Amino acid sequence: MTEPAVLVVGGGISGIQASLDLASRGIKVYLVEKSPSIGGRMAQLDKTFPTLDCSICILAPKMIECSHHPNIRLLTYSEVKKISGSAGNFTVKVLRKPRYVDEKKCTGCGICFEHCPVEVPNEFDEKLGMRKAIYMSFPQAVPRVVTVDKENCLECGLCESVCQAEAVDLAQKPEEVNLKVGAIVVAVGFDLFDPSEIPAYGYGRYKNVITALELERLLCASGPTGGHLVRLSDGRIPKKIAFIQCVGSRDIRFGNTYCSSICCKYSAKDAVLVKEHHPDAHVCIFYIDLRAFGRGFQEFINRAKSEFGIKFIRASPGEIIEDPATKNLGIWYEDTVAGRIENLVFDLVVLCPALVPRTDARELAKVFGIEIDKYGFFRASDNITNPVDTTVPGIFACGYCLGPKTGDIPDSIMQGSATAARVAEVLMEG
Amino acid sequence: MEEEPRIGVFICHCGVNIGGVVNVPEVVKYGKTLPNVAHAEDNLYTCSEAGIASIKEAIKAHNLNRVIVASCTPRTHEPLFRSACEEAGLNKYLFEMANIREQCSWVHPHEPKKATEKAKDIVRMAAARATWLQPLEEPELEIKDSALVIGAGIAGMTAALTLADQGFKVYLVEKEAEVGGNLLRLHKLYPTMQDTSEILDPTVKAVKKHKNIQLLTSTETSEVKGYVGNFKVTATKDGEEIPLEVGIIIVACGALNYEPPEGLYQYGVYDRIVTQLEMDELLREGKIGKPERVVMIQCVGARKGEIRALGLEGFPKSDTAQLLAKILKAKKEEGWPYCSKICCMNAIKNAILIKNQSPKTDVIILYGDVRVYKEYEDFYSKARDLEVRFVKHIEEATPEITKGTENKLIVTAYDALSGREMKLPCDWVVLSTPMRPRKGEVLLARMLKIPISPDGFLMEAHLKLRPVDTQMDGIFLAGVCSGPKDVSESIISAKAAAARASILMANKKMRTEALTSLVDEELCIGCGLCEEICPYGAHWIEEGKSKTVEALCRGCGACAAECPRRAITMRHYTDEQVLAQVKAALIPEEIEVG
Amino acid sequence: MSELDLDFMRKVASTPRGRGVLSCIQCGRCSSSCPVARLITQHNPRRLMEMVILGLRSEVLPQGLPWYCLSCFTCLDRCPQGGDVGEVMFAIRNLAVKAGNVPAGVVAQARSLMDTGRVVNPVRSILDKRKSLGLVEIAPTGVDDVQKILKRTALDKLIQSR
Amino acid sequence: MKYAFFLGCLIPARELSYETSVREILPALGIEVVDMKGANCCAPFSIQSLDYASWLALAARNLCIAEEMGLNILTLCNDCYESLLMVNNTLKQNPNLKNRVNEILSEVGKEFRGKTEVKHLVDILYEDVGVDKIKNAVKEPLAKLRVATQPGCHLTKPKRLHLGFVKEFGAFDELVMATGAETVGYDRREMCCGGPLRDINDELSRSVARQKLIDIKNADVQGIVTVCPFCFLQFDLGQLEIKRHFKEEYNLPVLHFVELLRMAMGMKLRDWEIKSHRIPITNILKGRS
Repeated sequence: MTEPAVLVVGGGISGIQASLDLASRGIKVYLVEKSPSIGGRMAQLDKTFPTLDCSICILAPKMIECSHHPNIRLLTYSEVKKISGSAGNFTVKVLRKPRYVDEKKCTGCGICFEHCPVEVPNEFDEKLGMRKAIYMSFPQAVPRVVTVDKENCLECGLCESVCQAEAVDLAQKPEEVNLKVGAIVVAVGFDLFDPSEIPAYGYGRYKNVITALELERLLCASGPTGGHLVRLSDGRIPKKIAFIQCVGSRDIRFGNTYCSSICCKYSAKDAVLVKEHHPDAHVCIFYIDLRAFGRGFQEFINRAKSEFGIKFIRASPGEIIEDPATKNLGIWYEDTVAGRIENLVFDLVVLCPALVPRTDARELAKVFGIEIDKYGFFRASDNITNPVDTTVPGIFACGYCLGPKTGDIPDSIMQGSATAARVAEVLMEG
Repeated sequence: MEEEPRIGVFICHCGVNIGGVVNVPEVVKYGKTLPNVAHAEDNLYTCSEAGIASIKEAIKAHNLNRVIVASCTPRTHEPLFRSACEEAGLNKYLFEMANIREQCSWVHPHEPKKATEKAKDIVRMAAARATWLQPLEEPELEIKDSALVIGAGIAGMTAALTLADQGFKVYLVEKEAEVGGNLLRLHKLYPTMQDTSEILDPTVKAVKKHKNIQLLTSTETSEVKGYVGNFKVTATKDGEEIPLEVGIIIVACGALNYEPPEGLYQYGVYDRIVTQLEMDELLREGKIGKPERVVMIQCVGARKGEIRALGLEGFPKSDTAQLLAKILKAKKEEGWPYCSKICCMNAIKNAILIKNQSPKTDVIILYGDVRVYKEYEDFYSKARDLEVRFVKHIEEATPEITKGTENKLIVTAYDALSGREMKLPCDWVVLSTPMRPRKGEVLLARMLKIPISPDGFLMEAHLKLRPVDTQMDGIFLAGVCSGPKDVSESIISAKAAAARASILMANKKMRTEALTSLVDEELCIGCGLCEEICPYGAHWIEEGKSKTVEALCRGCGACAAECPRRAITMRHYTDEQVLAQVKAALIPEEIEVG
Repeated sequence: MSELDLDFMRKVASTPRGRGVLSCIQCGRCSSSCPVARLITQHNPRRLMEMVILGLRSEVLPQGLPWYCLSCFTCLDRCPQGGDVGEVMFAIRNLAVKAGNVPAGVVAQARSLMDTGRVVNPVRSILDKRKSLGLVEIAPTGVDDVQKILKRTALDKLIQSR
Repeated sequence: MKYAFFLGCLIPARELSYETSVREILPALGIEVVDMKGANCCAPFSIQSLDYASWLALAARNLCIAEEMGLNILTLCNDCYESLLMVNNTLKQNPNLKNRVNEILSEVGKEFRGKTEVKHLVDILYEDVGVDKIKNAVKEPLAKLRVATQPGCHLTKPKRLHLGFVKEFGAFDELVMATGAETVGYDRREMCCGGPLRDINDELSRSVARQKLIDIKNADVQGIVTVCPFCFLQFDLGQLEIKRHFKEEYNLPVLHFVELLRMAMGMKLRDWEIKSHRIPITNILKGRS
């Protein structure tokens, strides 16, 4: 017989959408998320293009709906370890990593992390901000419970002593959960290409060369700088900001021959946000081909140019050189349309790295027994006709783990819903 | 009023979004002083689980019977806070939201003092209204488990099949005699280069033999009445009217390929100037022969009327400078503002097909930007390997096409990257034209009461979060009627629409907003103005009195405003409620105590 | 047909070192990395690629354009498409040579190679110094073989003709 | 470790000190070299620019000689390295070209079999000998010596074509640091010295070298350390030429890496070797010779 339940792996927007659609369809959903909170990449963004909605503000209600929905069971800070069986009848072994905090007792009041003496860089803030060893990645985290990071914990027991709810349990053990499901939805998302692979751009060597995701955190009101866009080298307000497209994408050397599909658009968005923060800032976007395809984007780009005076230069810079004294950055580029080679100096350079498969994508593929494509993303059984089916019946995928399928949020949501439809079909057949 | 109003006020910092400007504690203090306010507090993020929890606790602890959250916009957050109230046993219509972010902190970031005062005003107004709030029951609707899909292109058929496979009855209406839509005209599909029929035929076969699908070809959707769960649709097949009763509607009416007007790029003036779609057909029929050269021009009638990404400051020094003077005079051509997304790949596909047919042919693609997103980049490389030549031309200098000797066409264009004029004798000119919305779409949209977006395509409920929903419950969008998509994207959107639709049908019931109009039959004179004004057809006159169909009413209030006898009140926006709010705004000292 | 003849690009692309021209997406990373392009405006590898793609044989081959490149391979190191611009330059120079465009310095080195098997030869004083230090003798080397090879590749004629 | 020694043209004809230093340090590091009898010029930039087939054949002939010796090749000059490495790998990867070349080589009774490897001295010191072993061999570390390094384009970049994408050249710096000297980063470090265009377009060649010198001067160093004889020429002799044409003096002493290593290993430079530097290196040698 067919198990009436579904496993969704990955609590990003795509996985959330799939879960909600399935749950409201009356299907039992187990939503497994690796990190302490659901929300995924979208939670890290400041605002979304082209409507400039506050990203977490439109996402949070969906996250909370997930945690409240009677048909959804959240398994955060957990990983899928083993899968057996076949379509209609999978058995899944999930490892629940110890939070060292009782999810049922913790109220997320935050007293514990006020007292925790250990400060470590916060992954959620792309390590630009600090968190404690007992922490909640971000204020809107779901579930609203803290997590102890044992790596850095001194086991001083302070948190334990201050917690009125008596939720802290440093002796907690990993726990294995076995689930029976009829279908599986994989939505594990993407990672970012490490720009230090391209030495000429100096990422990692030059403090004021940052990635677009780092910029999102710097722009975000709840980010490490409280939404103040400043230079990491000296806290000064950058007046000249450059965006560089195709850092590691459209690049044969790293095997990322694809276009990441979203960078041109979010750069235009970020550029506009930067202008809103500092109206007198000069913003340049260096691009090879300006890929503003899809609803409203061409129009948005036009506004960025005419209304906000953002400069788009058709160039892929050769190298960036830092002035050791001022920490300003000289960009060598050729304006290919004007046919001139120039060196312009900027205060801040934002690299737009390729979106690449998660580092653990290959092992995950093994766990699920699904194939990956030549880039290392999960392979759809047929890119045109079965875009959300993997190569294994009963296992579906949505979101960016399928590769840059135009890649932005609405696409991830559509794919999430589409997988919900496919799952429903499978469960009906059984 | 049966019981004393006991209002709880929750003021949100929204991180620094509000707290960074407005002095929230001060507003809380002020809130406590307002009449009927039994409790006031602030939260870092009221929408977080902690915030929700403290609302529930406060409702119990202070036995509140009204709740105000002063934070962001009801559009995204009201449902959340309402459900919080319900979970605490409070009717959700006793909740009131005050927007002190979009309407206050975000617009006055530099005037914290005034912003704080304004926030107080907003909260005071909310409290005044809350005092008059009434508990309301939401009407429950039956949802018929049958669907209407309008348009039998690849999206419509996919949506129909997805629903039918889940056991729902589907009426698939196609106004053409043949199903298949735009794919019927396509020869091959990128990037796989498989015959369109490989995908179309099995789908069509499946649709035709599926027991749950009733296919109606050469049929127009001539009338749509009713509302989510109970749409009463009239389909017209050669004069004969077919009544259909369905629970939901999926619109997949597709889009058209933009045909340039005669004369634009000499289209229709000279022979052998065709659109990509026409080239597709020519290639299928092997009618292009062995041309010496084919020139393709991108963005014909697309992305028009924009300032493009030319580093203008740079020009004075470059060769391109002289050209530019000439160029900027260039006439604006008619067209669509958006990028049609699929044309670059289509051009490359046809270029490759031409190269396969006659490798010696020189194929030149004049582009502004090569927008081969996602893995189509490899497709672009493949074309370059086959020696297809991509030339970025200066789009402002609309290429000119003239007749040359020995029956050649001559394209005159400007290479943007080496700044020179190019005269390209060629045998074929192919114009890459965008997808454009159907004209008939407008009528359909009006019938379905769904809005049309500025670019002419049907508008989704939320560009980001609800890409296949519409503002009308029970009506969904699939395929290119909501903007250009390629086949795989259309299929995804179709499956998504089906998924969203199936939720309603599977649940068989749904509740709708209680915010509807209420007619006082005593006062109503049956003049029928409300029936005329109502954009949703929720009003009509029966036995000389106006009737409201709650399920149709969207609570816009047009009728209430129009009614000469003030016989219509809006539930949840009664005159008392609104006037109390207005008073609170204008003469704070005279707030009525309910 | 016209200046914008496909054949020139074809010709370059068909030579073993010239294939890279087909990968070019005109991004300008080569030109903005090129040490020469920063010094003189005549040289711009990206533009040269474009000119090859456009088939401007008569602008590319006869003049100095092929001979500004240092073949330092910075471009080859930076090109995101693996276009190996520096390699394509050799393909272009080979064609320029066939079109009779060779700098004297290049011919001189080639002649020296033909006569002595070396492009650089020691002066008297160095030879004495080597002897005094007991270093291996530096004499013409493999000359016969070199000449046979150049004869076979018909390069000898070109060298003598200059 | 035994190698076929490909000396090239430039070093024995112009930079004896390079050769003598190499011949001194190699045995001390346990590397044995056998001179390649009858080897011809590697076929550098100029020849490659003339004709593809000629380049392959001329370089291949040298590879054949090494094959006959049954040894891998050790080169000192970056141009020799680039030429031989590229041809060796190209012919190994491409049977058709290999046949075509062997057809030409048959004229001179040789056949390319693809049995040898081409290695640059730097690669050998870094990979085969290893930095640690070199550190041990260093008797008199060159403390407080700030130098700018120029490993040279043809040592680092062509590898990308055949050995995959290589990141910057940390290797050479590690070797230099092994001598106790401090290497200082400077702008456009990986830029060319202008060497290939020497005698072909002297003016341009000079301007490129000048740009390098400007950048290096800004880094405030005591000297430049090179591997490639062309880089050496461009910087050493080049400074005199630039003085003549631009009326600029940089006074940056230029040292062959092997000279540096040799000194660190406690083997003094002889007087004529010191004098062979056109820009006096005496400041660097202070208290060291």
